[in-house]
Amino acid sequence: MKRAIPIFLVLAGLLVAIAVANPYFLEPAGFLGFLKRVAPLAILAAGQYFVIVSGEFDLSVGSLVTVEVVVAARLIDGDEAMTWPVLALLIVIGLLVGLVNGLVTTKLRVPSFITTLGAMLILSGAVFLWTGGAPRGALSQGFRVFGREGVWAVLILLVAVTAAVLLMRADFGRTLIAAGDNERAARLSGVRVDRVRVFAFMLSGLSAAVAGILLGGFAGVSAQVGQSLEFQAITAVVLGGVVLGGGRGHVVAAIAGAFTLEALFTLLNLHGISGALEYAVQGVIIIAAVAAGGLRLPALRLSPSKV
Amino acid sequence: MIALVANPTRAVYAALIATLAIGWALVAFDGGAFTLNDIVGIQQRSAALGIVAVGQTLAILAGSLDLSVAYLISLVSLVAAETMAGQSSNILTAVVVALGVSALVGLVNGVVITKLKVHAFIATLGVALVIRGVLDHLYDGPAGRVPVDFQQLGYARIGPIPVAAILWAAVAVAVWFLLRRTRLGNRIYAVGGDVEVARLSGVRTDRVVIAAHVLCSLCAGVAGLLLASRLGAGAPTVGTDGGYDLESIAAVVLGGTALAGGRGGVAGTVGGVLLLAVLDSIFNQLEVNSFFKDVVRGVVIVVAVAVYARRTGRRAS
Amino acid sequence: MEDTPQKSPAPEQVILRMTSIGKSFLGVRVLRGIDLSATAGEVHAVVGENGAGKSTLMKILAGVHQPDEGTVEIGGETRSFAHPVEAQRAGVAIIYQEFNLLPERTVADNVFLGREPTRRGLLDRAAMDAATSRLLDELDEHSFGPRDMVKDLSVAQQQVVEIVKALSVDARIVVMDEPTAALAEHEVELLYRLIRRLQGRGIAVLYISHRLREVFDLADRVTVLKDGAHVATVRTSDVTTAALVKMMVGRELDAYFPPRADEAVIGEPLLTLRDAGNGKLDGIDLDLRAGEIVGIAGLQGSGRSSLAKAIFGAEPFTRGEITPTRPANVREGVAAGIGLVTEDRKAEGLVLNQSVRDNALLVTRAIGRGGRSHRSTAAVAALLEKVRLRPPRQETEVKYLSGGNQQKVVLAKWLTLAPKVLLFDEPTRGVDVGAKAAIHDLMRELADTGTAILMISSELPELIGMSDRIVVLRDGRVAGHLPAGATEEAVMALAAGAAGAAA
Amino acid sequence: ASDLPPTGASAPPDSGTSAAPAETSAPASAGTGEQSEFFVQADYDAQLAMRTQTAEGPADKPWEQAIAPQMVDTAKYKKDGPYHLCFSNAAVNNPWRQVGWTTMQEEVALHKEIKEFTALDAEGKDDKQISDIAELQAKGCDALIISPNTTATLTPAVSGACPAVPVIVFDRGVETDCPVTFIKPIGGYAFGADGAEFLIEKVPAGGKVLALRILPGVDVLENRWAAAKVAFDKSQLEVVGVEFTDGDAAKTKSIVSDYIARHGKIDGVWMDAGATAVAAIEAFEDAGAPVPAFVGEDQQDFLQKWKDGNLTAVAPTYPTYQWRTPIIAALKILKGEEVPKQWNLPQPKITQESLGTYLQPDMPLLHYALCGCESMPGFPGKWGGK
Ligand SMILES: Nc1ncnc2c1ncn2[C@@H]1O[C@H](COP(=O)(O)OP(=O)(O)OP(=O)(O)O)[C@@H](O)[C@H]1O
Ligand SMILES: Nc1ncnc2c1ncn2[C@@H]1O[C@H](COP(=O)(O)OP(=O)(O)OP(=O)(O)O)[C@@H](O)[C@H]1O
Ligand SMILES: [Mg+2]
Ligand SMILES: [Mg+2]
Repeated sequence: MKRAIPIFLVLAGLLVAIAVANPYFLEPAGFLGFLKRVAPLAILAAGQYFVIVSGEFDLSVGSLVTVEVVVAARLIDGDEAMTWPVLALLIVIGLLVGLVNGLVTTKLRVPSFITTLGAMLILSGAVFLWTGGAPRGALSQGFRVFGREGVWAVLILLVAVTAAVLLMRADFGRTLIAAGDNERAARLSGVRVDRVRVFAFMLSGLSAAVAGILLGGFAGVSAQVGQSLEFQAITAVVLGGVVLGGGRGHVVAAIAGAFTLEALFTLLNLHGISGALEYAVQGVIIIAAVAAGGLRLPALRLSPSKV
Repeated sequence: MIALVANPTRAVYAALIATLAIGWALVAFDGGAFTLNDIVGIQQRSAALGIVAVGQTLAILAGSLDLSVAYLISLVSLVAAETMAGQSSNILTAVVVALGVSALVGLVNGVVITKLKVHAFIATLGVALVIRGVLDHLYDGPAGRVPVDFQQLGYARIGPIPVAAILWAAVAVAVWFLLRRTRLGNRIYAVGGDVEVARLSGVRTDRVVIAAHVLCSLCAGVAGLLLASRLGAGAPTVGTDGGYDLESIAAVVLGGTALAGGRGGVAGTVGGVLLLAVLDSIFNQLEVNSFFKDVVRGVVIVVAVAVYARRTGRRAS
Repeated sequence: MEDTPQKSPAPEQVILRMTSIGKSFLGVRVLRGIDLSATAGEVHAVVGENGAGKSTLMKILAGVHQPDEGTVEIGGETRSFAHPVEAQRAGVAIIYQEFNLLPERTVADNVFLGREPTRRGLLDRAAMDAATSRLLDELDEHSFGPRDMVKDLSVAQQQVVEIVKALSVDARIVVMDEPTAALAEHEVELLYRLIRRLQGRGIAVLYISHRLREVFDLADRVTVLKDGAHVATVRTSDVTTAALVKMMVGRELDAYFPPRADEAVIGEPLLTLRDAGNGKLDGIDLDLRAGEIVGIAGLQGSGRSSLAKAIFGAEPFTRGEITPTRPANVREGVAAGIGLVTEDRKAEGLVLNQSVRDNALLVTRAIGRGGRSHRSTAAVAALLEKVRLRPPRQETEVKYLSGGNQQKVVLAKWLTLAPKVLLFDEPTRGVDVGAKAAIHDLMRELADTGTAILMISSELPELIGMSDRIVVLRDGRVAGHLPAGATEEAVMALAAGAAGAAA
Repeated sequence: ASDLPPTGASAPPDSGTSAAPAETSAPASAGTGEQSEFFVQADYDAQLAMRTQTAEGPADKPWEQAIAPQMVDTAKYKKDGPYHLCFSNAAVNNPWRQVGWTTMQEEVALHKEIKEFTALDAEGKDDKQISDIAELQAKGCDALIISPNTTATLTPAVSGACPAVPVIVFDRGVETDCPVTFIKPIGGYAFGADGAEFLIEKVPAGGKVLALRILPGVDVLENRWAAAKVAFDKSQLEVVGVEFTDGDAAKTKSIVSDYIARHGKIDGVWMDAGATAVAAIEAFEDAGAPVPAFVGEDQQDFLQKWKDGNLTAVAPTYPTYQWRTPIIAALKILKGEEVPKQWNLPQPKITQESLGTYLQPDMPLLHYALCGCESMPGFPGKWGGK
């Protein structure tokens, strides 16, 4: 957890800067709005965290979010009665995609970068093949409540964060991180490495389903809803000090990474960094943050005990 | 080395031939025919991706990867076209400037990865964002003009063979030679195999990684020049629209190079790129929906890598 | 410590002089004020407990680490190396403690990595192959050639490649950091001969080993380090083993091995193998009984590790009768109460970035056994107390522990299982004298509480000292059984298949 | 969405979710900024004039009408049927293009004399479209229809094709006049002006207007904004912000929410494309603010919202029926009938009065009302309607 301290400092700094630039941010409605906006990315980051800490990547979440929204719109087609069955189906789709990603990665031994890159192509191709190139149908009001009403989004975020923390404290989380740290040692200690990894991918899929529900609810159907979310989620996790390659990092820090990223966008926006240069600033900050994490002062690291 | 690479390489060429045969049959069944023109089309189609993928092979072999190539290609196309400004006399300057910009970007990638110790994924993603910001800031759309002389690079043919294909072949051969016959090539394999071992053995590993990135970016730069010559202008979206970042990585891996580095080579990558291009050509012939293509591409890549994993897995056990 | 006035070597003969070397990692002092010198043709041993700083000192010499203070002089010139290649150029060759080879490359590629010969700017593979062949010949090594892939070589052959790699450098100083850890006795002999040859050529050899016998066999002088400080440099002829051990651990070790099991303690067989075999093993008959330590002897590659892994279920038996359970995979083995302390701690035993606590609880969590109480801080503290981890901090990341302490954590991991059968594969490899004794005591305690123990060790004195019974393997088969207290000669005769070996 | 350029739909590592305001650092009055380099006064004048001109051609078939046509002779292309038509499509990556592409295919089905129709999809890649155009030339097409992915960069390929085969370009143009005909609605200036003039009329003087654009650098979109800017600069309205949305609904909604929070009240919203109009409207609903005067487009979801919420709104259009015209033009050319050199199609706007005619509740929400497809045999099923 000590590794994660810098990200919380950065986040606190950004939040203060936002509050200074825009005092409305400190009002309940303003802050609620911020939380609502962060929720999908934070949930995706939590899902991505499980995969990354186990030593893998999930590049398919962006496409999966799009798939969830497009599928929901076509199946619900404005019919309120379909809301709950479709919500259940979306969760199942998320878990299923995660399951397939996980099985291909562990059983067929395809590097997850490739597995999920393939999944990204397949998912976005398949869903538009099905709808003929653009989303069809419409979401019901009941469906949209979750993303539109801030309280819901924040509530779901809270549940997700709590669940993620509890999972990482449980045997599952500890064995998952062990598998990411040293797969062989974990296996030889009786850890079902493949199974925990598959489960991690399923959690990532689940997080994409929930993020899809929130994003679809927030702004309605759109073909671009999931665009580049995978990169944002991975960036958030890495900003949180979680090491690509597995075995290191805390889930709360990964979620804080998502908050930091969103706060950064908000701040750049507030200060009117011109639309174009926004990306350049982002790129530099991401590199700088990760570099600073790697070259951190020894004092901030866990002090090794010399025995 | 040869024995090891031979497996996936042979596999990808076998797949290539099988795909050609099946494609030819399908197209014939559909009432069409594969003509010389289609073959030329395949060469044209694969040239830009091929050049980027050859460069990407270097980065991946060295245990790294480069997600910034797509934006770099756009940038280079613009820099080149603007420098040429329609004047044949500016071609040489433009090429030099464009390649200089590429090398610089590669240098930044390499230095961020090795000296700042940022994971290649994040480092090159960050550099990609920076280039994107610069592009968005400086350019509103296609800009510059490529003189007709330089357009020859993209359109001319020598006999039935497009100059672009020859350029690609030259880049591939040069990199193949570099990997097989030079110290740098040898060390790229070593660093990709195990950086720590290479370092302790006296290899200046940082330099090797930086060199691999500079070469990778130079290849992207060459691809950018080629695209500028095809388009007759520079375009700020030509790299990303082409999806050269992820597609070049997919082609490299399809060619049997291990994503973890240290294993594979250019021959496989060439096969991988050709396989993707042939698929594309067949899809075009059959007028297959582009979404269906994505599905097939995704499946092909995953299945291919699964097959390689099985083979190497059997060797190891 | 040198009492007798030393005939100081002529100045031009001092090849290496390291003075007042100090080094810290992450704010922790690992070395302070270390002096070390070596003269031409000298074998200079460096000994000390795990974590004493031996490897770190050598890595400073090799340019891997840069010292915080102190100077390194080579041939009278002060040098500072920013990169291993600079040390190499100054004539320092080193065989690292850990393997340092690329499995996917050929032997020749590995030998010349970083110093590839070129002709007209291009790689000269022919020259590389020829030079490698010559060096292999010099070493009398004909079992593999320069174009073989390193991953296809046995551990001992890989060690030979490491040695060839060091020799191929035109070195004035050769450092060997535990070169024999992976070698069998007869291979050690070969190494001895080689070192003598280097000596003859006027090369200074720095030799690190935990096996004191080798130190006395080879070294002219020995430097003792303790906790990163210089304790003494003495002539081997002036010191006894006991005195050296005392310098290393700072106290006398009275008995080397705990007493053997009482016949009465030994109980029922907890595991019986009859005619068991798999791809690497054949016709194995073996009983592991409660309270007994069975030692497994054999040469490198004789199948000892394979046997442990087969019993454990990691590379299961495919034939034969195994009672009561024949685990088909690791989880079945663990569920049946079998634990394996693997040969390679770091690669197979520990999750290095996790805490002591997480490592200790790994098995419990993996099989989901035991409730909350097993995972409580108090329960883990009790466990760490039991394995005598010092200091018993639960939150320390395991990678920061010394080798001996790491091994204790591995033990703790298995103790949570209350194992019926515990398999130890080289449990004290690279572990210092003090920790070694603690591990030996622990093994005996476990046996006394009714655990059946199988122990593999390449160090014959340890194997003989610990075992209640010895089983010797040869080529994947049981070559014979020996009672407690058998002689080293008897074991070697069986292991090597010498004529007339009694069973 | 009509001209959502390829960047919008492919997937570059795009990390922004919130807006990058062009001028927000000056909170008092953001203004409309400088006129972009894309503004061409002559074109602007011509397009604004065309809005009031009556089109020639059958009144019930706007896709066959042309405004101020300059006819060209096509006798040299005359040949006997049946015909093989070819089409190089930029992409089918957004609802506008999807509706258009469906409409075009149905148009082909209407003509028995077309024995073969070969279409290649460039997937939004310039380089692929260049190859596609080359490939199609070798297929023995009688006419080649091109919907260019970008303007400047496809010019060499189109120039290359012209000598070989009669070329018809539509939607985006190219920088050569070698095609036999270039088909397009009136254009971006007219679109932008329609919306801006509506706001100037409906919003009281001094009212605050927010301008939402997709992204910079696309000529058609730049033209829309340029025309609107001219209008706003002459008006009493205060443009409080000009923001880029990337055509992303979530980003649009966030931006609008921020503006509502910051300015308390927004009196009018101008958009350069209406695909995210509903998201923008929802931002007002969610903030509990009244929905101000709105400029959208002819997509069903917006029209529905307009009717349900009884909004003050207008919908300029970039009609999808323009996808019918190239087929008709190709056949005319092959039959030797003359066609306009520049085929300007009428570009109606939907107003409160005409809303009823265009709102089709049985069609998908993302359907474009001006498809001109209601009387085609496949309607409504082929377009996803009920
Ligand atoms: N790269 C490093 N980072 C942090 N600590 C290190 C590093 N390398 C070594 N140490 C620590 O320095 C101390 C000395 O380690 P070193 O490897 O030199 O001991 P050693 O005498 O070679 O032990 P052994 O007999 O086990 O090989 C140990 O406490 C070790 O944990
Ligand atoms: N790297 C290797 N490549 C091929 N065969 C090997 C390798 N290592 C061991 N073997 C073979 O596997 C069999 C058993 O090896 P195993 O490692 O079990 O022996 P061991 O006696 O435990 O040796 P060690 O002392 O190294 O643990 C032997 O026949 C040996 O030759
Ligand atoms: Mg050591
Ligand atoms: Mg062994």
